[in-house]
Amino acid sequence: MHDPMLDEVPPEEQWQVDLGEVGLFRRILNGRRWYGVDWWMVVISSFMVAFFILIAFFPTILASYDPLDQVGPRFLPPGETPDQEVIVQRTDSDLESLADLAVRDERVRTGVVQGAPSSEDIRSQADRVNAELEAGGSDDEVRLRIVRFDTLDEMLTGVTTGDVEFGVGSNAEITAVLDDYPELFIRGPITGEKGGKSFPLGTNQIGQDVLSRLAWGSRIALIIGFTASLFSLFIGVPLGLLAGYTGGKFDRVFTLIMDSLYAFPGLILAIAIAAVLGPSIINVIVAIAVLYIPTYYRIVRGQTLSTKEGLHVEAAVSIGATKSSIMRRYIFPLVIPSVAIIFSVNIADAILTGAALSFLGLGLPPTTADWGIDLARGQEFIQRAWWLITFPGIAVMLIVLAFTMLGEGLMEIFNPKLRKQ
Amino acid sequence: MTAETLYSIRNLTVEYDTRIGGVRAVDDLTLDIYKGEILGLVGESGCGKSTLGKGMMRTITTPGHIVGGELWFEGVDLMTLSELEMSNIRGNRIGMVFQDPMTSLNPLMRISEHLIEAIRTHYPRMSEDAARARAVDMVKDLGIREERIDDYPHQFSGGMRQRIMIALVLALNAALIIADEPTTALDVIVEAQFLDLLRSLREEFELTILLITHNIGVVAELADRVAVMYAGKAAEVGPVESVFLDTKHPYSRGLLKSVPNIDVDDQELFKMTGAPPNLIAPPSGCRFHPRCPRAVDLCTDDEPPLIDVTGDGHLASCWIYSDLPNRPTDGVG
Amino acid sequence: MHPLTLTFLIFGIPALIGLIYVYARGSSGLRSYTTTRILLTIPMILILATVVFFVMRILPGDPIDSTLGPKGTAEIKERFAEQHGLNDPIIIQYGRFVGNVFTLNFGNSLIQSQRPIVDELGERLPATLEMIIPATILALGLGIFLGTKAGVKRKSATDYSARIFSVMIYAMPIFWLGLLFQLIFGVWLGWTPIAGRIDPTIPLDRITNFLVIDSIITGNWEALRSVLAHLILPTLTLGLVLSGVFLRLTRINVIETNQEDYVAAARARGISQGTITRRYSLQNALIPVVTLIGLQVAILVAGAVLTETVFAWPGMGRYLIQRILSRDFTAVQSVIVFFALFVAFISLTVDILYSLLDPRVRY
Amino acid sequence: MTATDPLVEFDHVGKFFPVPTGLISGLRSKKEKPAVRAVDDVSFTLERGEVLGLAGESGSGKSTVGRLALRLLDPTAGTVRFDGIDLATLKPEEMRRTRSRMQVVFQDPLASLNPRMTIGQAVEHPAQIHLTDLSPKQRREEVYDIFSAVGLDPPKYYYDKFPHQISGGQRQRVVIARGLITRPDLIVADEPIAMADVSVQALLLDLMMQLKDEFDLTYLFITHDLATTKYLCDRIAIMYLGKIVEIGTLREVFTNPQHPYTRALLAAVPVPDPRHRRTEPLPQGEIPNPIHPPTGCHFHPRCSIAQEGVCDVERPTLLPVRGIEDHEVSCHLRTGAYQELDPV
Repeated sequence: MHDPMLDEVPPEEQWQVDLGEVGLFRRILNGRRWYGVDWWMVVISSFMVAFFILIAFFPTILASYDPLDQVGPRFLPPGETPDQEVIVQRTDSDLESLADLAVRDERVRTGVVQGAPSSEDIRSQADRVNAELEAGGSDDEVRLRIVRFDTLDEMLTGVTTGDVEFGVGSNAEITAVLDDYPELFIRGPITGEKGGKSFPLGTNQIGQDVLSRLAWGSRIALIIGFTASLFSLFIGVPLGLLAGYTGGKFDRVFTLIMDSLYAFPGLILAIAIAAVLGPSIINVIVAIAVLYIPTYYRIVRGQTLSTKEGLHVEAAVSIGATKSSIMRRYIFPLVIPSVAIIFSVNIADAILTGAALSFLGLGLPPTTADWGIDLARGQEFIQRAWWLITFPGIAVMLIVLAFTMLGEGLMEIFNPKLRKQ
Repeated sequence: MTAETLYSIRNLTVEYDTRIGGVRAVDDLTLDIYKGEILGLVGESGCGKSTLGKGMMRTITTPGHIVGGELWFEGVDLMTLSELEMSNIRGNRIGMVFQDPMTSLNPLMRISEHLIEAIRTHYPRMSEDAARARAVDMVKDLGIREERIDDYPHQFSGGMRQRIMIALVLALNAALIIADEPTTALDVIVEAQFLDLLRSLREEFELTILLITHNIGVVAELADRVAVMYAGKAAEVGPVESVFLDTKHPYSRGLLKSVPNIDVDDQELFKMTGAPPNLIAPPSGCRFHPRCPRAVDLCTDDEPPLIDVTGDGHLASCWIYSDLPNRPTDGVG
Repeated sequence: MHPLTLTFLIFGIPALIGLIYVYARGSSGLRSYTTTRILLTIPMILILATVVFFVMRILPGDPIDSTLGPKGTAEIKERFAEQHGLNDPIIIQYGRFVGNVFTLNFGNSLIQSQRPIVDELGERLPATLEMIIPATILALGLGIFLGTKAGVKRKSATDYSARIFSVMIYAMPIFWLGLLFQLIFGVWLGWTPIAGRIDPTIPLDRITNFLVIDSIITGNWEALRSVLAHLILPTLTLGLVLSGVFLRLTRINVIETNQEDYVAAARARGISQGTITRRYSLQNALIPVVTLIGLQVAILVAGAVLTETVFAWPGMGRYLIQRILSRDFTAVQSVIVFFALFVAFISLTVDILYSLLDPRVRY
Repeated sequence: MTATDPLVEFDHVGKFFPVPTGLISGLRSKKEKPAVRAVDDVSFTLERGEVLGLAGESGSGKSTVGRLALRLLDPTAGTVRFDGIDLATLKPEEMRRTRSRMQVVFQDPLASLNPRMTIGQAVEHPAQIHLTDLSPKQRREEVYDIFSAVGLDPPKYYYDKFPHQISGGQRQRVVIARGLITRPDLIVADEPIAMADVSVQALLLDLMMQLKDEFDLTYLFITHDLATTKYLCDRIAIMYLGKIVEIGTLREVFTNPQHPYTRALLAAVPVPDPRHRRTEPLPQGEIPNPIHPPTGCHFHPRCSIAQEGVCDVERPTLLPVRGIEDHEVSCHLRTGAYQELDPV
């Protein structure tokens, strides 16, 4: 029985002859009208992917600090200038800076408010000054006697009455009530620097800049994503091609192994491998790569099998082409587009798994600037610092979204079944 | 033969938008189907015959849509009906049979379920048993054993399934059956059996059948009247004997003579030049003029109307039969 | 009754009924298909067990050192090795290990508690299941519902929004979603507790370790309320992420079945769009979706591990992580093998279910 | 390889495909396993320069015969000889060389062309393999000549086109060109025009006739459409459920059909002439399930003249029709001992 091409939408091939010369770029452009959302998905995701790759290569674009240094106070909310610890003293006191106290032989009475971090900050500042003095050869030393007052007002009245020589407190709180104490004025920040730095995404529990860690984190994520996917691609694809084309025992054995691995929860396997190998970026990459070999294997084998059954391969055999040229020219080029699509979705999965491993504490060494680790550390302070878990999470989601949308859009465009309508 | 008209298509135009532009699969087509006749709709792929079938049922889905025209059926212009009113007519008054019997039935539903569902959709008041009884009668009428009514579609052969499709139409006493390439997917002998069945059913149920096919032999064997379509328009319409033996339109002549005929020895096949037209930018005037041996300037300028050449319903859209001075001459062949 | 056996009963019985139906009423094709499928799961489990066994052994890091830590003097280590048969040649250890796998006795945990692992699992498996089951139901319900809506009305607003939702959810790291829910519903709004299975102050005696069931049996309504409250966030987290996967699967399949001839034929018979979507598109689309549910179990289990870590949920996943971090060798092996059995069992049942659904296979 | 050897010879050839069953039944010994006898004890010869039509409905095994002739499939029984050589004895490298002398044209031109190769490359590839003495430039000239020969003018225009950019008819011309470039002796055409439109079919049939003389080819023309065989073939074989039921010259088979199935087929073919009325009664029922074919003569359940105890018991063999040379039929009532029982 025969069924001539009865699709009433006239066969495209006829006017393709005249319109065949539509330029590639213009065809991509007018593709928009036809593919709709999928076209937008691919375009937007390609820009996002490009952006992340750019940041991975040049993190300093966003990161103004080294991700590991402590560059500001701890738990500084995003965008806020730090509430500095300042010295408040009587207008008539001639105390210039902390160093002047070094010459005093007895302890200097310093007023602080009960429970504020000021006592700790002033003491660490004093240590810093003493270290400088000692380095400078002088054996003078700043010695302080910390006097704790219940409230800020009591402390300020203490300073005015001279009960304490000077007081240390939060700049914001003191300036708010300074008018009631005309005799007092704010000398300046205890560290001496002018105006505290604010951080667009705030600082974490050690005082590291969250934004810098995000920027450097993208480098780790992409390294894991690309290398793991390439690793599984270079093993999975050739195996899949060979199994699909040659069939027989080779195919049966490998398919059984790959199917068992495929059905097994990959993350558990990765956890086991990463845990035993120990935290290092190579081990994480190996663990994730092993996970995705079956994915490539299964899809490429399936594609090869269906292509092999195609008439054009049988025709190739009939013209006397060698096995290798059939593989190279008749099967491989038809399988490649789908490998590209799996590759992009696979990178997304690899990054997700990498972040999951570090979140579980099994991935990278704790010091590396990695989103998973930031999320894990952030969870402990979820009540206190919401931004610690929010921004790394958004970063992971955006990069994974970019690669998945790229894969999803391309899959929709290349999938002949869906294009039929 | 001034029979009563069952379905009258007036200036129907259907457009598909493809990546490369809008395509008029059916372009301003006017055609009447008389009550109780078998009208053969024949043409090559891309000529719009299948679209016409779907258009008559208003089941064209994106990317196609009906741009204009009227569809008069039993005194009502179907274009004015709401989707709900239209779905009452579909299946109940107009039935459709598709090409590939293998995929036209829901694999997860038994044959009885198909039939009962169709019957109760249009006659909700009918009880389950009554519907089943009617289904059993219908199936027996079409030569399918009663005990097989509860089997699943995959348990039937191609020929059997096509009969089940007919049963689904007849179960609702549809007045018009639109059969879109009903025999194309069948083997020669089963195809012949199916054509005999259609002929006997037409008598028994006074059916009107629109037979859409590319197989010119099938049309010659079964149709009372035939309409030859080319590039979305009707090239020639008329009683099957006068169209086959006294062909008027140059395209129909070429088409009907390029089919191998098993009854003719040492046959000389007619070889038509050129290829089907590009429907995005169809040729000006008569769409067949680039391939027509008789074409003159008039043909390239304006479109020929459908003229009644013989006076008794044998129409052709070709300038030869107009009375214009600069019309093309009709050397036979 | 040991909670573990109870859990096997809850799952085992329906699977057994399905199996009996297949062998009683199924066609010969179906029977041989099922026997093949069952025979195939055995090598599958064997392969996984072997992979796990050797992954543990050949990779660097001496388990005994890391377990006993610095205080492990030479002869303590020797006695410990002897006691756990770690000195026997590899082949014998492997033989014993495989024997254990098939007799479901996992030996004892290597470290301090030395409790038989089966008891440990008995406590933790019900916890994991209590979260996985509602999550899967949510995922299936939401995924299939949205997937069908998107598939039927292709290139419409619902289709695009459903696809954006599914891609976003797919890209959402499950542990981050958990943290977000904790932050929003736990910390800011304070509607739900953010960790653990039950409010520690409420006494509840454990019978099956399925706290929902236990609190119902013992009529302890206050405990029930607390248990349900604790269940909300983890189920939502795991359920939403999984629903993205089912949504995509259903959508693609519904689109494909919508293009089939039998849908056009039904429409030409005047069948209402509602019936067509339900009986023609969805039913046929569900067949491939059911087959793929078996494969999604792997994602489900992986998701559970992460959700348990975020919500401090004392389930199998968290137990595995703790055991790995504390280098408890045999426990890790047995949990992983247990997961393998769980995955193999589910995909086998799903396959049988698939063959019952599709008449072309049944007859 | 003597001059008188037929180009293609099938000697009691059989091809059986095992029916896929589960693991368990797979373990049973090989012989009991049910197998579909796609081709069952087929013998015929194809002379040089001849066009043999192989007609039959679906499941008749005609395509399998075509693939066996090209050794795209290996026979389960019997031998296939090409120009006197038993193809089974050729080593893979020798077989590859022989392929230049036998080419194939499939039904679906789009599916038989590699979508990723331009049609110029597709046609040039066989030349690269077999015409090794030509330089790349000479090879390209060769492709241009073949393009013109099959009516793809101007050749340079078509060289860089992809299959999806040309029409169905043009694609089939490319497939034919690919077969001709190595100047083969045999072309196996499996439903070559079935997917084309009526007008294009006529052009392709004419092209094939013209190329047969120009390149002195031999065709094995496989089709389900008997009308086309009448137009093209010298001899015709009718196949049913894996067996040849009738074989003879075109005139003989069309004017004096012997086998009931052939007569039914000829009667069933729709004739493009409204005055035509069918005379022969149609057989009932449909083609039986190939896994469990009917006993004796496979056609007996549907045959109007089947005799109890004869047709349903013994398997008929292909025997010459009495008094006529070059016309054989496989029916008890038309040849051999039971001829006298013939009711007609």
